[in-house]
Amino acid sequence: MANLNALTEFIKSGNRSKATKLTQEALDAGEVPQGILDAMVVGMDVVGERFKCNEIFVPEMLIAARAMKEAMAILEPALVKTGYKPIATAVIGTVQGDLHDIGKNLVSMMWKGASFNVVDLGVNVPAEKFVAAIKEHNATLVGLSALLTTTMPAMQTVMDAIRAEDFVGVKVLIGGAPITQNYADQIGADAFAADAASAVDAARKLLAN
Amino acid sequence: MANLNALTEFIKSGNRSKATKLTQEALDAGEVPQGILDAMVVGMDVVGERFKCNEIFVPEMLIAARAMKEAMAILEPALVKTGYKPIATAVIGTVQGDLHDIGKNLVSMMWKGASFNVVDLGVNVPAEKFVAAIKEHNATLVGLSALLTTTMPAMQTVMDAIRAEDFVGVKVLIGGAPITQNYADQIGADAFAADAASAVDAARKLLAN
Amino acid sequence: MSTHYTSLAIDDPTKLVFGHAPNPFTLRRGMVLGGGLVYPEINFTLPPMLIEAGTMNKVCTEYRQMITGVLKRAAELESPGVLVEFETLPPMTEHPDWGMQIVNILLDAMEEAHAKDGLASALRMTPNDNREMVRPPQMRSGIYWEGMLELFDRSAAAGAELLSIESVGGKELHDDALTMGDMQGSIFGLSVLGARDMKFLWTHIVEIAKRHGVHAAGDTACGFGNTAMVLAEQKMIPRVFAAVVRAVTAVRSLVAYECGAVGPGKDCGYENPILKAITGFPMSMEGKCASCAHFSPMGNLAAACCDTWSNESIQNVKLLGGMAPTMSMEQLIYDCRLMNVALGEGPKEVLKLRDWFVASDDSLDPQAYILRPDCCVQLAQAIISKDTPYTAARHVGLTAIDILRQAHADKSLKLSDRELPWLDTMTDTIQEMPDDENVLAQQVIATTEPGRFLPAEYGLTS
Amino acid sequence: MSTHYTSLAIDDPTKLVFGHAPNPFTLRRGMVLGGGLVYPEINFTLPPMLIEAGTMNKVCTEYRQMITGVLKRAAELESPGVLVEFETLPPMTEHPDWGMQIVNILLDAMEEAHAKDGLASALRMTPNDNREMVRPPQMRSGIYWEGMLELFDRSAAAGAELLSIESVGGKELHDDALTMGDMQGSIFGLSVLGARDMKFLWTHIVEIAKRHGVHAAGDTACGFGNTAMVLAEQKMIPRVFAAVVRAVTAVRSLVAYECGAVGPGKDCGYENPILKAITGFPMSMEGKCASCAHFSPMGNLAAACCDTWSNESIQNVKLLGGMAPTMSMEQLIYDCRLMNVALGEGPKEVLKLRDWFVASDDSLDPQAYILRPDCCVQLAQAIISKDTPYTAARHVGLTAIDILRQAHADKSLKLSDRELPWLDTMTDTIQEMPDDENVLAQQVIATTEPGRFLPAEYGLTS
Ligand code: B12
Ligand code: B12
Ligand code: SF4
Ligand code: SF4
Ligand SMILES: [Zn+2]
Ligand SMILES: [Zn+2]
Ligand SMILES: [Zn+2]
Repeated sequence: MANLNALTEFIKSGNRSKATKLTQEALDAGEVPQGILDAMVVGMDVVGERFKCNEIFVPEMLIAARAMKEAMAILEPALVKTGYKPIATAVIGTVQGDLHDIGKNLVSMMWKGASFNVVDLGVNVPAEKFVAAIKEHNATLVGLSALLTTTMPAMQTVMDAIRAEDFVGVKVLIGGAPITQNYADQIGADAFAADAASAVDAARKLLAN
Repeated sequence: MANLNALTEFIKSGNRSKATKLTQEALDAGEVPQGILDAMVVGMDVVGERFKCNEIFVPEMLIAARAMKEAMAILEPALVKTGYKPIATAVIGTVQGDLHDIGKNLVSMMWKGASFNVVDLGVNVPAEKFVAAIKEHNATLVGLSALLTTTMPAMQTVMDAIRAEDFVGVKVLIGGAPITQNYADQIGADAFAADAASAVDAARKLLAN
Repeated sequence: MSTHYTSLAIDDPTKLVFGHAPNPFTLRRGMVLGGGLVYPEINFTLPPMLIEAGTMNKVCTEYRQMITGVLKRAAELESPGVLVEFETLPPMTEHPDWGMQIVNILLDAMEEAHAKDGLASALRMTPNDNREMVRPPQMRSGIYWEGMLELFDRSAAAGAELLSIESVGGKELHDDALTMGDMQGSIFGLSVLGARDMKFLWTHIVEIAKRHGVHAAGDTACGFGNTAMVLAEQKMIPRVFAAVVRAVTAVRSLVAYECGAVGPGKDCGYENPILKAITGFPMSMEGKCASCAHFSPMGNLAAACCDTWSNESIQNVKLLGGMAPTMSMEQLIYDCRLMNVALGEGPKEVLKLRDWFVASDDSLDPQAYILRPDCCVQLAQAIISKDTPYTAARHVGLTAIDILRQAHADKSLKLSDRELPWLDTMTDTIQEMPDDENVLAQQVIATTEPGRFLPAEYGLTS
Repeated sequence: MSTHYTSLAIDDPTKLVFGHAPNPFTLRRGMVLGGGLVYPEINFTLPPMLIEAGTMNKVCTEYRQMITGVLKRAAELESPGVLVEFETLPPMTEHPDWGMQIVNILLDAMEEAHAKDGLASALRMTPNDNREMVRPPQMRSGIYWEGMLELFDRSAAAGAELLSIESVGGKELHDDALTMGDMQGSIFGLSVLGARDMKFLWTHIVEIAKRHGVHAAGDTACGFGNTAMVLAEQKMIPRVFAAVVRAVTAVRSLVAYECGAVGPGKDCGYENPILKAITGFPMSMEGKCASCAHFSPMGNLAAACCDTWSNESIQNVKLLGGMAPTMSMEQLIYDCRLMNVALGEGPKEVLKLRDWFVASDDSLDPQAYILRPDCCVQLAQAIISKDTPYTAARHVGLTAIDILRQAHADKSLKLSDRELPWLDTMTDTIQEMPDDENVLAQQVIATTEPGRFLPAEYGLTS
């Protein structure tokens, strides 16, 4: 148990080498994989909270995320054996015609920190590619980003393409500087989030429904 | 003929007494009523043009309109005998909840100058009152004004009420500071005009279709 | 209970400046109005949407988003304080419960920003004047009158520190006077009907403010002066006409202070510098940052004597950089910072910046011209030299015309050819008006179609 | 063909002011940039809508409405001139025919306003840089490169007098450097990749400008410096990091002038005052009037050395007073009027107003601080003291850090506790970087996942 508290701390401080080392030790000591994972997630949650409260910056958050990622690489095989599945698989991308990706990258990173399995399709992504990725990865969460007023309509195109399939339980969350809740309502997206931090809460809420 | 040119001039300069006197003389001299009317309308058109080109102000335009109105009072009985009907009857008003009426009054005045028969319902006008007035006056043109972002939706209500009747050939023109062509399209109005001067052109165009 | 001003609080034009008022006062969280700093005054409104019982949740969400956004930005930019104005929309005054829901949202957010970021702020409450929802307007009783007073009362009790209104008494005749270019009608609407209504109304508002220990701030002849200004900007009426109307509006707006208001006068009262000279109270003004709400010919000059600097109003729509009210907040703060830097350097520097604001606009528009600080003192003098609003109105109107004529003659103001004849027309009209306002009132009553206004509602007998 | 600056055009900070540039020049309708007047520079864009063959009619209608509205207001307010910037959206550069349709609409309206109202204006053409539409970006050939050059060429032929771009070379690595707080990555992206791309690109643009007798204006490291600024405003990265990135961006943007550009540098290049000190060319700036497009910590300070004053961009939506671009136009004109009044009074007064702009913001934000005119001269000096962009970048970065450290020490700049450690981190990083840029390049190539960028597109061999 004491070990796992320390693991939480190493994730928080972004100490990669200690975090991976401790993960391996915990596994060797026979800790339940889910318990180890929980300890990491607690660490990332704290980091996310600190970021929200303006106590740390993105680079510091990214360092924690990287520590988590490396520790996860060690934990994953054991987790999978226990039948573990990530909370959800998310597909994210910036819509066609649009090259802005910093905002999308931040969301993607926050989602990873919250233990989602994230497939990032990059920028300038056509609707078909979103649909194909949802199928391929059995995704239940889709994130669309648009920064240009003239690529906002491409979100509608993606929505139409997704709704044309008979996906069950696929939720779409949209964001980007020109996007509003109103616009989300208008194109039938499931939710809008104003920033990366609230994108995690919004995603969790969507998936809980 | 010379007489009628002078009549045009008196309308333009807003000379009430001379305009009425000349109208009477022209009638007495056996001029065709429609010809007399045309002479007046030409005068008002010039006034409207001058206003559009920023050569005169509204008060000057109103003075011309008043001269026209008084001359019309003399001409009308004769006109009616020849079977004349005004180009159209228009119903205009500011929608429910909204008290702004200067813009609407200007449109109403310009329409009168263009020889429309205008029924002004005032401000804060509920949808039913518009519908009733259209029926009562056999109006083919409806003008809706709204100046508040929160009374714009009342235009939709009026549109719905009008479309629920089976009026034939009733055209709706909307305007007011917060209104756009987009909004007109959205609520299914027939046209939008940005100011009083273009409200005449827009109305003529609608009625020509 | 009412003061009649017979001398000026500021008779030296070099003392009529931004940031300093002879009679400053302090708000609860420490902001001192007129005490050496100019504060931003932010106002915002709903995007296109309906207000009714079923949409009140959405309405509240909008206001919550707006207030949170602007206060956050104000804290980030370390504004020394923010005045928040809540100008209601008609249903919110008609249903004071709805209005109060929003008042509480605003006050809660302001309290939170104070607790969290140390941001000082205060709320100016401006119920809209619904009394003309019935026509002819019923000015002294009825549901609209009662709803308005209730909202004043409850919002003051809840924590609104400044009470204002943009009252409409007299406007039912003034609108036509404007479009007809009728100076007599304008003076009647403003100084006979308007002033009488103001006296009745402001006696009530001052009483409410006293009861709750808050401040009766001030009114604006917006429906008169700003309507004229907007019409002139749209080239509907002559600019000189709008300028003279502006001078006359000061007579009407003054009544609030005569009844006990202490400022700051409402942002859109471009006549406020004249009132600052008379009363010495701090004033709110708006100019270039209010071009979201209406264009104006004096974007800089309007700042010359302000104590708070406002955006008038902007609806909650998204712009490229963020929500529109937040954009306004940022712009106001930067404008205030510039003025506050000058204020920090002393009177000479303040005067310099003020004179630049003035020089920016005064020669290009007659209304800007008559609102130069020196002209404001002259107009203020004209007003206090007379005993009644009606006599003051005629006198200040003629004074304004003289100022314009003089300015045109010495080429410090450019007037177009089609404007010029209006100076004479207006002079003639004002000179030919009866000296006794009761005579005029009876004339107007006799020649106005019945149902346009109710003389009794203004204490007039017909 | 390219100049290397080894001395400053302005080495006395009191000469680095708004409205005057040592190397002014005159546009076709008589506007003199940097010659004693500050002009408004207006930019506008589409509201939410699609751009495709089927919507081009609607697109054109929007642009026609926007340009007509802003020019009308500028004429009414008697602006001495207007610079219009057309920053294209991606499909307009991809299909130069579409871009040209809009160019012609703008030029026609400008011609008409000149003929009818005597309004002087000129068009700045800014095709957007589509080269990263394929990833990894193809910088020196391909349909995106060709479409861009075609649009430059045809718009210059049609009458656009100033050519600009916000080029993106190096950004494919810089974005991550920003979010990782990696100063080495930032310097590499800006001064190795960025500078190389600029040299290639601007040699072409200058050649096009010469061919048509128009002016190659300038670039901006917007995708670097402004991304950093926006991220800092959103509290994503430290403000001091954004400030140092800004200093380094000057090295990249300078390359345009080394290749023959003559200004005015693009509005959103907050690094422009540094470049004005080096080159003496007029510069465009944006500040409080650009809060429609993004918030910034230097709404006034940004005006200190501007020759045109911009709103960056606003979409065509309706606000209470009119269309949003027209609102921007009015705001810009009033800000320019204020500066022009001071310019009319002489150098001492200009300096006074400039210093007020500076004092308004400099102590509250590190980026504002390093953009004080005296700091700009210091940074400019650091840049020209080195021979290559890479060495200049490291040197100017360290100089900026020193300035910040000093300012914090003598309390002229407030830095929060969590910002402070970043000063040391950045210093260490920069000092530990290899002296030879090729060594760094090989390190980066070796450690970057393949497919992120193509070294050959920057003339680098791997
Ligand atoms: C940086 C930037 C760029 C960089 C992009 C770098 C990159 N790799 O992304 C560069 C320089 C390349 C660029 C290019 C262009 N840009 Co640009 N750009 C910006 C800028 C300054 C900041 C954007 C940014 O990164 N912000 C920081 C991030 C963290 O914030 P964010 O993106 O808003 O993301 C947050 C939220 O929105 C949300 N979010 C974002 N995505 C998602 C997705 C989901 C699912 C969820 C839940 C949440 C979410 O969470 C994020 C984190 O909190 C904005 C200005 C602005 N005010 O936004 C202009 C802006 C978006 N760009 C604009 C323009 C015009 C362009 C160009 C066309 C310029 C040109 N003419 O060359 C090109 C277009 C390129 C293209 N084809 O897309 C305009 C858009 C105008 C319009 N009509 O819409 C803007 C508004 C600038 C302006 N004021 O004019 N740009
Ligand atoms: C004058 C005015 C008033 C006067 C109205 C006088 C009157 N009898 O109309 C008074 C003072 C009463 C007033 C009251 C209020 N007002 Co008001 N008012 C204005 C102002 C300054 C000018 C409007 C005007 O008359 N313009 C001149 C005319 C000629 O222009 P126009 O109306 O746009 O009309 C032209 C065109 O739009 C078009 N047009 C108009 N109607 C029609 C109809 C048709 C069919 C067509 C084709 C064309 C057309 O042609 C006209 C001529 O060219 C505007 C500001 C603005 N920028 O518009 C605010 C404004 C509209 N008011 C506003 C507000 C908030 C109010 C109040 C709620 C204030 C308050 N809190 O007390 C009340 C509401 C009263 C109510 N229930 O409606 C806000 C609206 C905000 C919002 N959320 O929408 C505005 C935008 C001011 C602001 N910046 O905040 N107002
Ligand atoms: S000018 Fe503006 S603030 Fe004043 S009443 Fe009119 S709309 Fe309201
Ligand atoms: S700061 Fe603005 S103008 Fe500059 S590239 Fe970015 S988006 Fe474009
Ligand atoms: Zn107002
Ligand atoms: Zn207001
Ligand atoms: Zn730009």
